[in-house]
Amino acid sequence: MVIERILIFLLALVGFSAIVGAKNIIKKVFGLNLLNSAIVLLYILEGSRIGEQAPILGEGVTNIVDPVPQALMLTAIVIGVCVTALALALAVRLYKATGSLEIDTISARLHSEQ
Amino acid sequence: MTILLLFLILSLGSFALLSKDLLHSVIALSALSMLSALMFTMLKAPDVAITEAAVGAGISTIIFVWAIRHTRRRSKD
Amino acid sequence: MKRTWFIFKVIFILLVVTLAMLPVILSSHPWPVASRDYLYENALSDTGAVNTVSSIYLGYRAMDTLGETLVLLVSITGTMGILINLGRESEEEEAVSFSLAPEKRATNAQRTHLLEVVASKLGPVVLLFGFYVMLYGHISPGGGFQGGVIVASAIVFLALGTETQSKLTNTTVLGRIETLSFLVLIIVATSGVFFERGFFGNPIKSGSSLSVNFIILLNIIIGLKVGTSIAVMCIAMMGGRHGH
Amino acid sequence: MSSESLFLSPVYLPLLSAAGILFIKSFCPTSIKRIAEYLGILIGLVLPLLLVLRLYPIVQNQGYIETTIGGYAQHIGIIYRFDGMSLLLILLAAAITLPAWIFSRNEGPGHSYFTALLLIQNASIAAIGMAADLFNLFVCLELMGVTAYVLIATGKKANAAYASFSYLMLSSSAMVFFLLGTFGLYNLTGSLRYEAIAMGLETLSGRNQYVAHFSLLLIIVPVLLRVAVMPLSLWLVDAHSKAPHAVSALLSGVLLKVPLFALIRIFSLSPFASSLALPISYAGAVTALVGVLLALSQSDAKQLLAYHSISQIGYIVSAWGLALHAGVTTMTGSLLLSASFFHAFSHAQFKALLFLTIGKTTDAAGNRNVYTFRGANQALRNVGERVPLTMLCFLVGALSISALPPFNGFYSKTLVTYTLKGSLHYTFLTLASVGTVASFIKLSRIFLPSKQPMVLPAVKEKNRFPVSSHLAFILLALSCLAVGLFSEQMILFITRLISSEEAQTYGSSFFFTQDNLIKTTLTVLSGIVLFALAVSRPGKYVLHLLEKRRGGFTDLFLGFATALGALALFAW
Repeated sequence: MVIERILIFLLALVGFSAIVGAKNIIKKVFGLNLLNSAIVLLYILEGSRIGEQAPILGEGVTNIVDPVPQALMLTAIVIGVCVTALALALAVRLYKATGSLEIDTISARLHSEQ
Repeated sequence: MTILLLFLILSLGSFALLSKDLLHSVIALSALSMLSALMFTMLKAPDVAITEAAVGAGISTIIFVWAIRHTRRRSKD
Repeated sequence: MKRTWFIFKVIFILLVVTLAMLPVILSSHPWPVASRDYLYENALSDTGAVNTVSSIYLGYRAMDTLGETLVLLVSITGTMGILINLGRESEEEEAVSFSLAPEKRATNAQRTHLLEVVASKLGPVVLLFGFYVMLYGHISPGGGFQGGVIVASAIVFLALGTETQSKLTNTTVLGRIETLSFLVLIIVATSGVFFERGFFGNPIKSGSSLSVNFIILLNIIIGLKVGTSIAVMCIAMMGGRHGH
Repeated sequence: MSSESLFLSPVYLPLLSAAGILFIKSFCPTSIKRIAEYLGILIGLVLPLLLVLRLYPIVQNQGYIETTIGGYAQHIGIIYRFDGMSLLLILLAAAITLPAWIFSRNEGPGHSYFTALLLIQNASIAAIGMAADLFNLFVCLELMGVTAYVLIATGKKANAAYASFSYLMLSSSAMVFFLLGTFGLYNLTGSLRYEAIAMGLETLSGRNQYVAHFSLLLIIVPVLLRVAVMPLSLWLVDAHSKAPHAVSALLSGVLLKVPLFALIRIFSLSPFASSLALPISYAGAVTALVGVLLALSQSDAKQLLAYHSISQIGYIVSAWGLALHAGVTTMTGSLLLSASFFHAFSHAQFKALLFLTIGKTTDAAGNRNVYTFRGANQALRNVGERVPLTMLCFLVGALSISALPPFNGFYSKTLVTYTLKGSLHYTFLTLASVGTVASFIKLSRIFLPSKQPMVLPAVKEKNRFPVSSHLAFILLALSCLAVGLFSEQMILFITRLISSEEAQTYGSSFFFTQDNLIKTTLTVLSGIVLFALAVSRPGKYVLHLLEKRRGGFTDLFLGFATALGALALFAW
């Protein structure tokens, strides 16, 4: 149980380190994606600690898992992909403007333009 | 079993960030999404699994591929 | 020197974040059961949906779903705006076209016969499946959003597969469906106000067997909205495609 | 209509009109489209405000109105609670959005998508002000954030895309931490409702207490990030200075303050959270001083204004933090909170005015450098302005922010500093107001006539100065003046909404005491001295060194980590 959480935590950490440390802006967006999936995994994993059946009521269903985190994560996944799309569009725009994907080069070129 | 899947997910994620070819990273990420969808079904969350499969392996991949086609495939780090 | 300083900064950030996150992630508190038990007892009678996730997603917490749809709308608007700007900026790239007129389509060169046959045959099937997922969200896994995404991919298949433009892959038509369904979604959400049931209230009396229709209706509208808007975005992206 | 549907109208009416605008845009020809936009603004922005103001007596008597969205059981549904602060936030948003929208008709990104985005943003602001549910707050904050990213990215230059990208990366990764904090609290208490969380947190013990503290921390820091208190404020400068002018006005006028006042409810969840208010208020006081020093060192006009936003946010946050430290329900607490909101409101007005006028002026001349740009009036006349209204309105804004009577800035700043008297914050804020005066003398120099005849770009056609810009300027300038003149009623209005107790009146005899006048005169004089120092040779050297320091992308996260770490240390 603790091992699973630590693995998820490592996934989040890997994602966050890419956001902070990667030079390539598309890799930064990858990192954001990973960070998001780590949190989704955490919610779903912990939400299924109670109960044994999928939360679809029907004949013989008595012991369902907690459906609240699942519903929350549907929203979170969608918001995550929206932000990803926007970030990538911005990244493409930055590339077209500066001809580079490295964050430092982009920033330097934009500021020298001023 | 979940531990194994999580381990795979973690290594795919690390691969996506370490690979110098961004297209490989995208494929790794979409595989990661499929694995998490598998994990969600095992964890009794079919709704989330469908969403993750449709969104993570579907739309995100399309957008990522689009972005990479418009920019450069190689990454320096 | 600069490089070491950079690495030092990154390590510091990661360390702090680790310290802040670990107590929450490693907390050993047992998962609460109160909501689960409440939903097990009441979800079916409150909203009429067998799928409890659906009854939360479109019933109890429909406000979140509305917010999520709005986030999608705004981000797709922003992405499209940037796409159109990109198209304007590069004059030499005449291939950038959002109307997908066949002669202008940059993808033509990359299309193969195989892709056309497979995509055009697969498209309708996927479309059907998308509507199935959309309509049966209240009793089985799935729902408006998921179905919408599948519908979007079906539309993309059709756009890839057919040489000529059909009504289904015309971005103007899709855009119209999108705005129409968005308007209907907001009107349906507000309708409760006039039925004395409050914002996002189910205008159909709860407890009756008809009350689930509200969720089905919301599923269809959200599905159409999501499907068309994502399809418009993807088609615009494909139209602007040109390899290096 | 029941009061429940009445107070939710700021959420659904803007959405309805946004949907209507988009619908008409895609179906109908252009002529109707414009009418639809005007109608949409009327229905989505003005009407809900009027409806909500009708609830004023109810809020004053009962304190708040509560409803569950969709009429489900309280236990599981999303609760929206309308109280005085929600009303004030809706008022704030509408008061700034309207002039900004009018300005954008001719100057900014004035297409119908922009109008729809503004309306959606206003709906999200109203929802943030009312939500009493943690996850719904997350969704609304994300919605507000996404609209902000998109609005910033509508700027024509690639700089705007960079600003938007870095804000997006920082803010949305911070929101993931917010989600983690929500996870922690849900795990501990089994609910997302504020009341249930507060009750659940009381019964915790031992190690779980720590988990609760860290979860709260993970929730509070991302929200403070949007407010831009000092270590978290690096993103603001780029975002505010690169965005289109109308958007800049909105960003610093509304979007900085809404999360701050929404945070009050989260702070009331646990006594631990309110103990965090004190360090945050100290951070605010430091922010006020450092922000103004950095503002003084800028050469870019809009960046100077952006640093000023940081500095003024410092004022607001320090009063706000002390208010929460004292407890919102106590006498001092509610007075501090009212002062804080009053300053937020007047800052929104004059800063929007400044951003719009400076934006218009610098666009007319094509020069944003404060050191080289002179003869702004000539440049404006060149684009068709007959009467120097822009300069007059700019001066109103500059006098307001320098806290001179009879404009609103004088009253709000005096009230804030009065309530803070005797604390360490007072010293910081007094020093900061000296810097404000100095930096605005520096900025006002652009309206001096230029010595050499301006080499003006040849005007292609005889264009007329857009009436809509003047209308927006005059609207904001008059409201600055009006809030100043009717400050007594305004303060009464705010305090009555914030606390139910009998409010004290602060008339002109309170503001125009000998002490205050002497202090204002001294501030202005020392501002002039500081300005003289700043333009002297050594002063210029120091300021140039300060300006050179520009944070990179990683530094944004460094600020985030520092804030998180500092508050975590405090929690221990």
